[in-house]
Amino acid sequence: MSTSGATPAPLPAETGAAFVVDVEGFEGPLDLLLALARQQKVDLKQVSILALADQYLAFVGEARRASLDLAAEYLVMAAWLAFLKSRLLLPEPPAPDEPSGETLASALAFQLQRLEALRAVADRLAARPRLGREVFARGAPEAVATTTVAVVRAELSDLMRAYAAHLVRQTPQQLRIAPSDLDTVAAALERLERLLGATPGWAELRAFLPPGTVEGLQQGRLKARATLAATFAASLELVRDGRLRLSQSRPFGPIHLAPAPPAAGDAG
Amino acid sequence: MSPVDPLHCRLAEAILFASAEPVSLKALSQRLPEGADVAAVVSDLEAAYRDRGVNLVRIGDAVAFRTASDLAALMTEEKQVQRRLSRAALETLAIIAYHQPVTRAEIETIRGVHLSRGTLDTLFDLGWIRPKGRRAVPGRPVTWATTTAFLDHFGLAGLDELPGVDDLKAAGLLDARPAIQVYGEGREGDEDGCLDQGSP
Amino acid sequence: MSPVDPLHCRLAEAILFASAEPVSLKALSQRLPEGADVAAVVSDLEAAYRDRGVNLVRIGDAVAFRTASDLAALMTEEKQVQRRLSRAALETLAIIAYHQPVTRAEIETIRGVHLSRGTLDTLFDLGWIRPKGRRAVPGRPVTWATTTAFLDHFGLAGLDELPGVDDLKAAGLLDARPAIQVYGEGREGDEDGCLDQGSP
Repeated sequence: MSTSGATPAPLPAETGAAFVVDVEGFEGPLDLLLALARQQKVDLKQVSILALADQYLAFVGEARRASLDLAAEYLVMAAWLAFLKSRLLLPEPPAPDEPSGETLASALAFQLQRLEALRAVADRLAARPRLGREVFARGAPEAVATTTVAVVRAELSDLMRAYAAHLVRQTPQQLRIAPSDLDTVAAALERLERLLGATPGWAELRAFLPPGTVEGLQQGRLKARATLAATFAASLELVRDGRLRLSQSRPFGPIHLAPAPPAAGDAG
Repeated sequence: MSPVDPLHCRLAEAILFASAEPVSLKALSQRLPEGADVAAVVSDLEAAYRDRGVNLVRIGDAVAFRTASDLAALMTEEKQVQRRLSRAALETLAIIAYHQPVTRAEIETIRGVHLSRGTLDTLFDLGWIRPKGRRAVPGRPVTWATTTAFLDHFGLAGLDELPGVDDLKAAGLLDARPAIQVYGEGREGDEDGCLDQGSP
Repeated sequence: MSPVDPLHCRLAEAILFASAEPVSLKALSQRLPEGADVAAVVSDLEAAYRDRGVNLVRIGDAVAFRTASDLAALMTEEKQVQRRLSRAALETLAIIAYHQPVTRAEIETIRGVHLSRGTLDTLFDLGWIRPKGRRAVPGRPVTWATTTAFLDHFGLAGLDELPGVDDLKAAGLLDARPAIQVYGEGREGDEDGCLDQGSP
């Protein structure tokens, strides 16, 4: 394993080989890494992980320069490889509870070998003479007998399917009730109007939410979020009608509202 | 006996074995390599199989492998009619497996339909379910559970090997995913509401 | 070779010939007369058919007559149109075959990509894989294994006949654990997850 001190393999762009930046063809970062490793034209056991990291980073850099939309997993792998590269190049040893760069590199090499070996045997498996294609069963199974024994044919898959079908069929019944307990804008409007009369000045929007909503929001509950959305929508309606003022001092900051002052005539 | 090409013989043997219908000599000669002596091949096979458990028989101008007629009496037990379990029976079995012990009334409640008389009988006759005590409610109805034969048939070492709902989902069997999940509580990956951050 | 009763041989031959599905040795012995030496009968038949166009092959603990695999090229006219397995499905099948029993997460670890919904479903539909118990780790995930139908389809007598399985084992590549655990100091709960998880 030559993880350090190896001459970096030429970058894809320099090889002249038509290694077009086309992530579409790859099944994820590992697949891409394996393809890049094969370009080094050595046994995977001898692959230079450092060179591989450079190749990958160059590939990703090229893809971003071409404004290709790279899936997040490719970028995560790029970040990880950059980290690995620094580990391999830095002289100082890592903290005792962290694996060394060599260990990480070996692990990556192992993963590539495992995937490549797996693909090789998968191909060998697929190339075997297969029943119904190259090898055949008795074409005319004979019913020689005269007595009939009924054999029920049912596989675990049938059982699972039956239960799954049952579950799928059950669910719409629950569906009917679900939406009804979400707060509506109309309800929020009514609540705001009621509470607004008792509010002399500025107050935070959250003060107008029904009890329990704030806790629900902290837990990310959908019902609470719907209530918040409905209340905000209702407040906008009141602003439109000139009955309410809204204020927010900074993005994502608290929203305050206050009753609008009585109309001071139509001066203007 | 004429010197028949062994490859022709083997190929004819395989073709006749795999064919669902008797094969006419003409069709057979079309499938054998050019110049094969079909009549000789068939004669050879006929002779080779004369005293075996399977014979090559002529049916009109076609040939086919058939079980030796003298064995018919010995093979009587094996006629098996493969029958598929009805949907109702399969679903009932699944519900007993997943909800056991469970009473007839509970099965009907879960499935939302009346259970016809034969369904439990069928499963019982197959040896896949058995009564397992009575429920301590009025009427003391019998509860049903699955048997060891059930586990054997479906290749399960124990009931805890029954794939769970998550596994059904993972296998794509619950693809008609209920919209109810959209309304589920506590979705992960939620950003905090703006209210939580702003409050001093 | 033991003197096998010719009648037993002929009867077994007829039974096996008549069946399209593999017949387990247990089922075969139940159908032969009391005291028949099933193992010897099967060995005799295996030998008798070794060089013919139809062979007796072992599939797990069952046997079946199948057309000789070396005739494959000549049998092409019989070829049925079969859906080609996708790359993902083939690789997933291979991982299940070589690493079984194996969880979904382990499959994803080895392939380095998320397993799409339909993949296991396809293999399951083909009858080639089945759930096999649960792994004793948090979440108790279901593990997957191959079926007898898988062996039958690929003409394997057993899992030890999987191509290259010995080489893979010798090279230590039949380890489904995340690479860092295989290679590293076996740290647990590592944060360098992007290497180890199929779907970061």
